[in-house]
Amino acid sequence: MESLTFRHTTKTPLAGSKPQAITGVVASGNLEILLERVLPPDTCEVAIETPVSGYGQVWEAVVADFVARAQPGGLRISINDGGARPDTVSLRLLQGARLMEA
Amino acid sequence: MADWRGERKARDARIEAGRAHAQGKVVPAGEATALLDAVLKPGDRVCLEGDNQKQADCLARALSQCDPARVHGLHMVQSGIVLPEHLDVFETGIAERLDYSYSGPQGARVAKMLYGGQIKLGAVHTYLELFARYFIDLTPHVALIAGVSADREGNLYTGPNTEDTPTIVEATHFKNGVVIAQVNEIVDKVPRVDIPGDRIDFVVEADTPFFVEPLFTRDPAAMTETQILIAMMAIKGIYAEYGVRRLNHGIGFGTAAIELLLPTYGEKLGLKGEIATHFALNPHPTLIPAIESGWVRQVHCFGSEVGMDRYIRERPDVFFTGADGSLRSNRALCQTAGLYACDMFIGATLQIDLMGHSSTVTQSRVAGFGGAPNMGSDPHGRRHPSDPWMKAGREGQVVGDPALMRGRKLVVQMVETFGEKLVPTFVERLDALELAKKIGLELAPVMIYADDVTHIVTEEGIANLLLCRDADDREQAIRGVAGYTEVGRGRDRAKVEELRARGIIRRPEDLGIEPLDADRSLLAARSIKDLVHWSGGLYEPPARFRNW
Amino acid sequence: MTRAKTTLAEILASLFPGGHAVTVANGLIAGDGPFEGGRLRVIGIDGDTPLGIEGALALAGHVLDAVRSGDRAPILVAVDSDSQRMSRRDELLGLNECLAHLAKALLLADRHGHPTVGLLYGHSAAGAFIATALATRVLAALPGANPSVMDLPSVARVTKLPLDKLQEMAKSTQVFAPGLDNMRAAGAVHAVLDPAAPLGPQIRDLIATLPERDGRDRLGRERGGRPVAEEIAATVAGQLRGR
Amino acid sequence: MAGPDRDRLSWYEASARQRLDALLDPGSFTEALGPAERRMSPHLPLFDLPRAFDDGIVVGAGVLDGKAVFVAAQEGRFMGGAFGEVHGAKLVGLLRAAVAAKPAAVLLLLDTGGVRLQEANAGETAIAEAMRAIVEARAAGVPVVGLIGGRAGCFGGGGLIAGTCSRLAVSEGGRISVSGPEVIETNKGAEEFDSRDRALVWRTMGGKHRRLIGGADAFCADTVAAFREAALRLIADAPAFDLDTLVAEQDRLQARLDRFGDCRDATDIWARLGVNDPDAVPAMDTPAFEETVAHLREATHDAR
Repeated sequence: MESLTFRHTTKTPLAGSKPQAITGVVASGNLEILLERVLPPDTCEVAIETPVSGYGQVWEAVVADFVARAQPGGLRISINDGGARPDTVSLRLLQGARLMEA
Repeated sequence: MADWRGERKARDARIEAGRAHAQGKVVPAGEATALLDAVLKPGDRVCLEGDNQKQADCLARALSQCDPARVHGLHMVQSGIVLPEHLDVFETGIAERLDYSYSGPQGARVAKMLYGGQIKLGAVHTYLELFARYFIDLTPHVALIAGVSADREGNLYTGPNTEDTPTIVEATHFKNGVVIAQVNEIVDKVPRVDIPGDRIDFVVEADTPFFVEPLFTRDPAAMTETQILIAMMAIKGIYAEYGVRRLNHGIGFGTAAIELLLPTYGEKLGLKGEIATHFALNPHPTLIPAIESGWVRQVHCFGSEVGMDRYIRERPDVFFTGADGSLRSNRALCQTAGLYACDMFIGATLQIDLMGHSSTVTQSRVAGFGGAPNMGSDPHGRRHPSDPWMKAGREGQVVGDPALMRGRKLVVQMVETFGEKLVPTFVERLDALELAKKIGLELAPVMIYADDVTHIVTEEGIANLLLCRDADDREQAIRGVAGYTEVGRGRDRAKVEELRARGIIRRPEDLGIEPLDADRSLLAARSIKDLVHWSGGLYEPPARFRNW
Repeated sequence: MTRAKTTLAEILASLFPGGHAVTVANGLIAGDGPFEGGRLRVIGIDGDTPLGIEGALALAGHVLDAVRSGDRAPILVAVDSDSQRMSRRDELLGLNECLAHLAKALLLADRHGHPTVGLLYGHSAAGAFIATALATRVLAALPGANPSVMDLPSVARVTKLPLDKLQEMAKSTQVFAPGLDNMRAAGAVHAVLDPAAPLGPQIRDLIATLPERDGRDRLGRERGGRPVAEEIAATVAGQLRGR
Repeated sequence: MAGPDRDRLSWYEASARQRLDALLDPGSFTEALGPAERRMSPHLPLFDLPRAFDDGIVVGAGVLDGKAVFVAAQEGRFMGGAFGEVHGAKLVGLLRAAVAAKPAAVLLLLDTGGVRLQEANAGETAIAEAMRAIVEARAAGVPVVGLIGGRAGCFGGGGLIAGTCSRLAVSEGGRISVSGPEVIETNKGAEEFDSRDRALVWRTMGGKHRRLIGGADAFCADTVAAFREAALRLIADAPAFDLDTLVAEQDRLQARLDRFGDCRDATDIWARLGVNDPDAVPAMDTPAFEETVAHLREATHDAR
């Protein structure tokens, strides 16, 4: 298992006030994402546990694009990965952000 | 004085030798090997019928049991290398040379045997190309074919899976060859005559019905959100954009998703009757909802599909059927239809390089092409206009007199940026080139050459290669939809934004598509069972696709 | 490590020095013998026999007869079985119902005042284990007993891990490794009896100190084979009661 | 995605959380030991396997049509819904709490391949604990209703738990058995059980067969709404856990064995049960199947 953590500063906090959400399932090619509104409003942290090692750069790029797009300020995002492809990760992250905005 | 009838005499002699094992034309299954031992001669060109669907498997087994001392050095000219026996004959020396088109499940063994020198390869063809050579320089001496039933005169009913049979028989019989057919049963009267009896020399009553692979069945339950998103983009960004009515689909999940989105997403976009009305396509079970809701007017098929026969029989306005009611398929004609009468081919591939060349070959597998390159190529012999064809032509034309402009076939590669096990679809260099070097192929097994490809669709967006004006445009357009693969991450971000401004790259948001809307609830059917319901119980899926 | 297991005959002789009416037919054990001034009923499986639908129903029938008699006699469930019988027919006819029925019968007997004691003296596995020995109030074992959920070669096949790696892991990780020690550590087996001493008094003592509630998760924590189960169950129950 | 639409949401496709959201009265669910508490498996990392925040089971309390219920939902896609230490202990804790709290019912949304082999001893023991706790809940008058229709089916110890419930609802896709088809094929060969013949698999252990022989009490279309409706019906009609019930079950199962013990295939059983066209059963839609079931005596009983 490989652990990765990325910390970003955002321009804005994520809209909405929902304290917590979870989406996705840990399964082959899939992942679960737990989002918690526990950080300062200009901070986002993404922590990943993955069984597939050596994809740090890909994760970094996926997370950076997500942060730029969603501006998820205030969120601690925890990912249990089951070997998901980057596009699936992006999709789940966006799904998670939308749940928190609800 | 020249003997103008040498081949004819030789054919008569073969048939005479075979008669010892037959009653009239009928040969019991147990005598099949003896029949082949008698009829075949060393070095013969033999066509053993089998493609990506039906297989003359009883005759394949019989051939593999021939005596290599008597039957050896054969030159196999056949569509598919699919059954283990197809390669066994090369191990025993019964066969020596090979010209073929498709090898799905045996791809890895083919590569190994090519590398080991057990097979002397002519070429890996496309279907039409191989069929064409049957009439020029690869005419079979003996053809071993498969049908559903025959009468004692040899009149052959191929059933819904007619496929390659008429082409093989045409080439073999009319040029002094011997045709041996395996059938599931001998009957007094066949339901319809697909091949007249005078073209069939022997009929072997097979011990088991011939095998057919349900290659075109895609279980909607396995369709992912990413595939649905790509399908939505294709429908809105290509089908609707060009008004594509006449087309061919590949066999992957992406095109199956399109089929299942037509009655839902396509309906919502108001596209019914405007797109996807006429197909050169096998009877995909996932096409059922689109047929039932009136989207699809006509389908011509290469072959049939396991479980679809009753459904087809009840939908003669859509499919080509015989007087007996069952489907009449024909691979050569349907490939021709796909090449000349369709405005678009859309399908998947395993690898795409920076120029847009694509291949399904990996370092250890020679999968062959089947028909994709026929459908997925721009036919320079086409002379009839249509709106999509002309629009694509205009987009691609850079210089020259507009009055002399001709159209372009839309050739769309629809891929996810990563495949199974996080293997990237986009690569700097195709594995096919490595493989060609390793096993000494003169021509690398490229499925679709870059100059034929007009669009690439991924979950990240659509790249319109027609609008690219130089090599840099093209490379960055491809990188710009290559997602998080190394190729994608290596993009020039500024250039990609420029391409987006020029409409060469279009993102989901540029098409008005919200990726989070790509949900399985959009599928007209979410399971095989749903397809059965759509068909009114007429579709009878094979056991392995059932969960009831 | 591999000790010779005690045979059923030896067990019965030790339990009932004055004789008994316990018989074995088709691998199924049934009968009783005099015990502590009353009777001890014995059911079970002998000879590494797989437990199928007929066997489960037969054993359940004996247990329900006992409950119907109202005598509150203790019931000993002696087990040296294979796993559940693996066949299409058994599943077709509802093996899951039959095994669950046997377990329910034992749990019912317990509620009706029959002390239920499991005695594992050989193999047992998977569904057969759950339906018999694990459905008793207290489960004892004799040295040489060999319970498992699945043998390591099968685990290797399912988990796609190399067998030697699993064997290595099994030495330090009790939670998945087969065998009596590990099942004891999980809390599934309460006590290991002394085969050299008479079994009657040992069984009597177990009955005298039957746990009031299901404390297998506590044992699992104490013995280290199931480190967190007790606390997890208690936390969940606590959160739900607190509502 | 839009909010839970229980009429459209496929049980088979939905995740454990989606099933619960749509099954219960909106907004009524409170989770115990939720994902944010991160009580994950302590054992999976040893096998280099990813963990889930909830260890593949969601437990808690909610309201079903105004009635307070306890619920547990297994996630069949995480480790095949299998019982590990934490997973099993969460179920056991829920059931034990039910004995004291006496909700109107406990609903078990079973979706499991059985014991998680990486934590086999813990999973096996937890199943035994759960069965004891189910019996205690039932004896305390709390109906325990199993709902089965997920992709993992209900296998191994899960099948035994199902057999311990007061009532079971199953959909066509749901499978209930002890040994799975692959396990039987691996151990006894493809002649005994060809696991790739999925029609055979479903005839042998699928929802329709279980309903026809009385192995399940309700048959549901594959929607959350259908399961909700079935759950409400079954809660209202749960058999007691007592000697009479078990004697009746003994008689019922023995009669089944006597009557169908020589049958080779489910269709033989269905024919003997009095189904007119047994071969047509797999293709029947829900209303037609319900109609068929209504004529059979064996399917409906209190002997569980």
